[in-house]
Amino acid sequence: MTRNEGLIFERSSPGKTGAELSALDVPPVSAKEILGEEFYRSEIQGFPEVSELEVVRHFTRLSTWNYGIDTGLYPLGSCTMKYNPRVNEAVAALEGLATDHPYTPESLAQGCLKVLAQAARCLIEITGMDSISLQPAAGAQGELTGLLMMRAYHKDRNEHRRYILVPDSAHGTNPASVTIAGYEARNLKSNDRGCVDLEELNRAMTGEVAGLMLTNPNTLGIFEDQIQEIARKVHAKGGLVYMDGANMNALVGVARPGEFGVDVMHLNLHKTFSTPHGGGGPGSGPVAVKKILEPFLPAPIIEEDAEGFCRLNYDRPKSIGRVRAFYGNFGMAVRALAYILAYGPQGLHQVTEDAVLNANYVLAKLRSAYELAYDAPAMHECVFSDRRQAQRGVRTGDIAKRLIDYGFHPYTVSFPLIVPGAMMI
Amino acid sequence: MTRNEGLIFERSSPGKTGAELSALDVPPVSAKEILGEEFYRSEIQGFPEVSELEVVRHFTRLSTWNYGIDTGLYPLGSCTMKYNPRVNEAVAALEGLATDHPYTPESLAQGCLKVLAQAARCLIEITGMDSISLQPAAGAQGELTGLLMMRAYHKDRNEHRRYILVPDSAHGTNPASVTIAGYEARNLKSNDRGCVDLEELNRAMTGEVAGLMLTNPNTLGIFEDQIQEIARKVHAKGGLVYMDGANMNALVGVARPGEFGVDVMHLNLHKTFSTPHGGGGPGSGPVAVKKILEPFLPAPIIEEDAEGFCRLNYDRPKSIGRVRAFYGNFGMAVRALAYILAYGPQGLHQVTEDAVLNANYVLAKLRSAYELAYDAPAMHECVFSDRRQAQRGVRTGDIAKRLIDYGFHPYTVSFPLIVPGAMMI
Amino acid sequence: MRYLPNSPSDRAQMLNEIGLKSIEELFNQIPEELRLKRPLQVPGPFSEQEILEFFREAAKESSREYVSLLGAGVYQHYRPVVIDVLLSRGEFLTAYTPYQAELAQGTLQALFEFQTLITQLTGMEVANASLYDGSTATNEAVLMAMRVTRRERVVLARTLHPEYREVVRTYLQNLGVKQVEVPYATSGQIDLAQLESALDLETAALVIQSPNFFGSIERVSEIAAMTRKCGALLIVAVPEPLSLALVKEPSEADIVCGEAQSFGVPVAFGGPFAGFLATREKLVRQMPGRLVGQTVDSQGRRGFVLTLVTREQFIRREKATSNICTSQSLCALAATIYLCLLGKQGLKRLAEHNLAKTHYAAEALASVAGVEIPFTAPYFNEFVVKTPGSAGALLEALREEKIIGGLELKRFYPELKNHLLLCVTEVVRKADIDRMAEVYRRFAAHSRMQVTEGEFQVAPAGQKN
Amino acid sequence: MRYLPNSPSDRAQMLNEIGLKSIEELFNQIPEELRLKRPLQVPGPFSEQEILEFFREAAKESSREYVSLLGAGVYQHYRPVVIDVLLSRGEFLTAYTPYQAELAQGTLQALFEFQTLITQLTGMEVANASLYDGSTATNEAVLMAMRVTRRERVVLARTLHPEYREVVRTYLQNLGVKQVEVPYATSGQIDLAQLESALDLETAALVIQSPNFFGSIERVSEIAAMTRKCGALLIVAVPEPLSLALVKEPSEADIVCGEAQSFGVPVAFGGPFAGFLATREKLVRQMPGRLVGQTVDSQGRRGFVLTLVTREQFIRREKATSNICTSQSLCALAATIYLCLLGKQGLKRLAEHNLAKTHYAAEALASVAGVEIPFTAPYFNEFVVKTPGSAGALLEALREEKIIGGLELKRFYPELKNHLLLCVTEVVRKADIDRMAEVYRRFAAHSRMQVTEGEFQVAPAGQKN
Ligand SMILES: Cc1ncc(COP(=O)(O)O)c(C=O)c1O
Ligand SMILES: Cc1ncc(COP(=O)(O)O)c(C=O)c1O
Repeated sequence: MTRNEGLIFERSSPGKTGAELSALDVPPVSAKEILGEEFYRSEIQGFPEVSELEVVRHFTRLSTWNYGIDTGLYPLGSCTMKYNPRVNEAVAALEGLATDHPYTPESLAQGCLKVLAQAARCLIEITGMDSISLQPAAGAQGELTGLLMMRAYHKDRNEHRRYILVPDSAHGTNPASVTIAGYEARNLKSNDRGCVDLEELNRAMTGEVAGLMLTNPNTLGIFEDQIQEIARKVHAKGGLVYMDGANMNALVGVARPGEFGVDVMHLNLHKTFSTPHGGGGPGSGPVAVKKILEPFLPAPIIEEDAEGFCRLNYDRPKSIGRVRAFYGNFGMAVRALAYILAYGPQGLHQVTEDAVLNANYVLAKLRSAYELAYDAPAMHECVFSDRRQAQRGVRTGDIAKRLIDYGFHPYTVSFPLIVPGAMMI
Repeated sequence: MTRNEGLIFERSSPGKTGAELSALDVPPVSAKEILGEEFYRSEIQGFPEVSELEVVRHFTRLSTWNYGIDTGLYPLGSCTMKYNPRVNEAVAALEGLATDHPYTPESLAQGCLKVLAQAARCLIEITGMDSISLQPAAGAQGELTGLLMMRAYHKDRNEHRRYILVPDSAHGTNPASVTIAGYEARNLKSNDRGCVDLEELNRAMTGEVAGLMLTNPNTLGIFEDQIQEIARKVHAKGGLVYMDGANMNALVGVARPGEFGVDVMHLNLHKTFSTPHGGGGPGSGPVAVKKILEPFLPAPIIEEDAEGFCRLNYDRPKSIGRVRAFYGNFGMAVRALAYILAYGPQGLHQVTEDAVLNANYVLAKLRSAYELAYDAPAMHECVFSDRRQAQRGVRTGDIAKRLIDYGFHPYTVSFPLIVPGAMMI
Repeated sequence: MRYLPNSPSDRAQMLNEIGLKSIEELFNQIPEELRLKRPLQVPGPFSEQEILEFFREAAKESSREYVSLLGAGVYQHYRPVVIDVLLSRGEFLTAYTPYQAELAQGTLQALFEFQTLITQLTGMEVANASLYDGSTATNEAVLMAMRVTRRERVVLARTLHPEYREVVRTYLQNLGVKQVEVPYATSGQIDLAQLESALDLETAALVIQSPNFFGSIERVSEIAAMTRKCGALLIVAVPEPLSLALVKEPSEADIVCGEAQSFGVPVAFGGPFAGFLATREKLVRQMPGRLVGQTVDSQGRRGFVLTLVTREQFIRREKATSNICTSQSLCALAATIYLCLLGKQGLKRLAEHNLAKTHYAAEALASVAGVEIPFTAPYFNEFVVKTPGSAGALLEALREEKIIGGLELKRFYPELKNHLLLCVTEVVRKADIDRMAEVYRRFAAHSRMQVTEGEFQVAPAGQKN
Repeated sequence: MRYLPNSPSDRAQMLNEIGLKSIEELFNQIPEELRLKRPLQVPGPFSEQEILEFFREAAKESSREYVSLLGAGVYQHYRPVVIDVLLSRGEFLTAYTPYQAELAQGTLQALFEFQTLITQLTGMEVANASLYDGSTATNEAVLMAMRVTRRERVVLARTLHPEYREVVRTYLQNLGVKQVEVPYATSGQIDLAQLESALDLETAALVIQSPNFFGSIERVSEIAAMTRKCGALLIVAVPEPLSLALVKEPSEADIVCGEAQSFGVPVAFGGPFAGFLATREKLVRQMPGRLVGQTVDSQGRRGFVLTLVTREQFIRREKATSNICTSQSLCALAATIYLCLLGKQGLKRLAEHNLAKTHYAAEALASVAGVEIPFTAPYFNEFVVKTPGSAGALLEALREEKIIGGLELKRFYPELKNHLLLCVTEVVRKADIDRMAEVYRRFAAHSRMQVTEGEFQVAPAGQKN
């Protein structure tokens, strides 16, 4: 259906409104008197004036211009897009969970605190790490938080290291976070299998390097099978291993980063744990750590006593401090927990199986038409190159737009950067 | 966006499901044993097996093929389509209102009963009638209920009348209801103003006629200004006046049928009172009556005592009986009441003003391009004819389809029947 | 006002363009003496918050804190969250009746799927796109059978829902149609001997319900054979169609009608619900209500339209098969979504849970001395209990434990004093059933004591069988 | 499992086409010794019903039956029903970040409208499409100011939200940036004399909050002049932007950042919220986060795209203006819908209601002997109260009346013992304010008595000023 829709401001006409207030039950006041000339504002210029009907219609019409998981497949690599269960939205909206103020006295906020504690417990079990903070608001903030903890760790040992190694296949947020954490990013070239090159690592991993930031499975959808060796090398030089957990969807229930040498990692609840992307957030990027990094976690941390009473512990002298006000995107933790509960242990394993199965099926079906960037079995995603098509002048971007014509959302275009004309599915 | 979507059955594959049950907390049983071979069914052949994701996606995609008030204007005559406030849906879904069973003991169902009583009170005030039943499930059932009450009234007076007069401009449900009520419909020709012809009425209104079924404003959007005279003539012959209240949107707060000779009428809560059309229902068609018809209302009726306690009174010896199980479409009464409360007295008047203003504005803007069926100021709707366009072979149906091409829902096509090539807006 | 998209200046400008000076002039058509000279006496205006507060207050005065064993035509089942999410999409919720097929393919295809699901459940060949509810669907089935057979006598089982019978009676009484009721046997099913004699060559239709009002499953095949013999149509009403996931479909019937409320439609104090009506292909032209058909557009693509509209009142007016116009599409859509979610296996498992819980409850109660399960026929999720003493007093005792213990049958069947109709769906927990049985036990012991002590008692516990 | 669209037979067929024999083979890449050999120890699987029950139980252990006077960066406002209805549309809820503009015009246009609304509210020229929250937006503003000025010293008002300051500290400590805090004056506003001496030519930015953490409105114009003099940028944080409907916009600032939670985003125990950041046109290239711009397609039709992405980490990697990627679009959408609904007049009226209730409450409390309102600057919907006796004990007393009486300030300001920060929005009723004042009165009387009787008391009521 044809739908044109202007800006909401264009529907505005003086005197309309889309919301009315209950009668004021206290005496009215003069804002001008109370605030005085200096502070009083009489009008927000340009602000819209429209009815409720027009608001509903405007945003309904706008929404029809969007693509979403609910309307079709999202064959995006790197950004796991999965079904966003509606019951998760329902529980996140429950009065009590959606309405408790973050400064509610602990004794009156046990419901929220227990949800956080339970979500934390599940995520620790899934990653095989020792402790976790749910404070970071998205993956990139998780990265930063992890890096700051690495920094605090080294500082605590009176070491001052300057560099973080980042493979060239890494997501752009990795090097960006490195900079904000006060480090310098050092590029690590991938080998011909698309993985970390051990030789390169040997060369690069010096005493000035604080650690390695690794994505596993990496952004090519390949499991870094030498991860133990990699970790050993990093640890041998006093460095730490950070894992970008954006691709945990390929591992849940099958392998645990805590068991292959990772010291600190983040998860994306809006990827692996089904919280909706919402057109670009909100997300949540919990950071899980090994014991050695625990003292440095952002404060507060949640502690549950033997009777099941939960408390926020602010007494964390070595903590890096806060990375966000309050306790992170609580509502996302609610949804992630609901997701985990819905599946249970076997179910989560099944999800991982299906993700890897689907990716390999796509790989098998498309490899005759498109060139594989690296010929390896896929984990949860696979990366093709437009090399063959490019010979006739058709590039990855063109193929993506053509998919749109057919009503499909395209794959991830031109990422990772190490693959020319990448088509990441 | 291009969206193809097959039947849900085409997505089915054995073993999938979109809902799982909680663990059974009683011992399992063998259905085959309990029911025996004679009654046991092993399978529903052809039934779909799909996941929750597929159900969400299927119906989301289907919905995008629909037009609704939330996506655009509905310039339909006769079927008042107005904004369906979302708060009405929220209150209808409240636990307690959405969950009480109709056989809940009265003392535990006061909330629902009070809502019904309050809605009834408001509708009586708006119509100026004396009493009301909320039992009929839609307008057509309201008509039938009213006709059966007319029948019961005459019978109670030992009269046996056979005919109901129905103007030729009437909606199809009117004559259809007449038949089901056991009457014969007699067609009443309209005069050149599109209204009831008093001469015709004089001729037709005999002692064998049970009553007149009138729509006011009529389906041409014209107020029957001789309504008092009409009623007088019908009453003089012992007949009753039924008013089809489908067009009450033009009268709320401005004039009350109870004050112009109407004995019985129905309302469409899904038109005048904003309950959503839902792609063809549910609706609700309350029937309001004057005192003389009260004994014949469908049982039960709701009574509120001085303390505000509500009871269902089944002791109604002259009642026509039930027209529907339980108490009608309760959920629609909730919404209609919410609508009335939102507006209040002035607001309801404003709605009527706006409806009539909008219709007259449309009339003024289009009269140079299209021929008016009857040249009179409009109430809440106006009817054009395609006469001019038809000369070049373009008919009302074609104009309607062209409006669709532009993303608009067309007007009501080819109704009322007395206007050739009607375009009812 | 927040719902109205005209601003004061819009109004002034429109009036101006029409050439009027005041809003009042718009109403010049209405004779002065007919105009209301005062504001309506209704409450309001309310803000959205005030509306919510008003109805939240009302919702408190409800049975929402109670466990309920009520069924009797309205069933509490768990409603998956997805249903309301999808129904709340404006394209479904706020759409008009799908007369303009191009703008309503979503509704039309969904209703087509509804019709298909209903035929699969009922074993019929065609189904319509919904009627008001189970009671009126049953009545429409009766009227349809009269049109088909051109006969004017209808036989109804007494175990057909009493309110359904009342609705049929209301409609038929004006058409001069003779109605005969057939009693039930000790099994709880229709009395076949009596049925035999009630049926004759004038009979347009026999209407039974299965599972019937007592929960007993009727012997549809046998009854169908008897009906067929005299040329009448067999109408089977199914107010609890979840039963059809485990109970043999009434495929020998001529019309199967019923109530789709069980499938994801809220209990909502009795409505809105969604009636259904399914029949054989050859009777489709006499079928009431709307029917969606599949077709192909000019480019060969599948599409859906309202079909056989010539039966309907727009065109046929007084000769229409029914006067129904607006029906219950959105509720039918809820049922469609529900059935798709549950699917073949889910619906069957759910029916098994209902069966298991119901039989667990029946056994728990039957184990109480003085309690009897009077009827012997197999049942699905409803059954009748004879109480040890006054049913009313027992219900009171249960209510004190926050249990609504079912429906007193004497309301509709005076001969069944101290009989309750109980329904046990998946939402009733074992713990609640046990709690209920405990109340029965205490109540029975107390009733016995009163007998022993010769005290006054509301209903004599000894008065059994 | 109900969320998974592969059936067992689908899986078998897919495996077959890939040429594998078992699901295990899919994981051959992962070294044997790294594979988890046991099931995860997490609860589940839960049915949908069980999930609802689980969280409903949790939701019971909450403050939902309490009246709350908490504000301090998170504000309870009434949320119109329409917001969640629109957010629940799958096209918004389940959409990806709008990199493919053709498939995301809905999100893009809505975010463009969000940006426009924020500029109108703040008096700035450009705004981004959301950051994580108010605290990180403030931090991003600081980092941005450092990029713009190429200076490495930051001055923060002590009346900036303590948790915002903590976040800034966390980020800055690793970059070796010097931070200075400026105390407050007796008015509750920043101490201008102290500020004067804190600012110098090394200063990248001054960060103030208005209304500040105590609710006091800051003299932005004066402060802006002082900041400008030394070439630093003025950052104004606005955690309660509803104030901007009545309080003069900080248009003299260089960056206005804050929290849009007040606009229709649930309190939700602290998140998800939506940070905003607005600035002058000329600084846009240093602005962090996404920016939606208006453009025109090949046929001249208006369209929207992510613009200036070259600042972002996809392309700039370690040189990006920020590492933020996924932000808070859906919350920004909620705020957009909210602001459109309220509109110019609605927002102003709402702000007036907040003002009226807050001042009613302040007067009600101030009328209690022993209670003091220590700060003198004008305030919007928050103010500080000095309690008659122990603030902790008073909060306990209020809690017994189901009132959460505000935030104890000593938690963040040790010098403000027995001071509470109270917030009174439109959702707090007069009756509740009166009830609260009554508790204060009783409590004050009791405290005085204890003094008179010379008994032990937690906090001496006489210890005033
Ligand atoms: C591999 C990888 N790392 C990090 C991120 C950043 O996560 P977020 O967008 O949640 O900040 C993403 C996703 O965008 C990603 O795919
Ligand atoms: C004038 C008129 N009368 C009666 C009806 C029938 O009402 P319903 O569809 O609610 O049965 C309608 C609407 O369809 C109508 O427009």
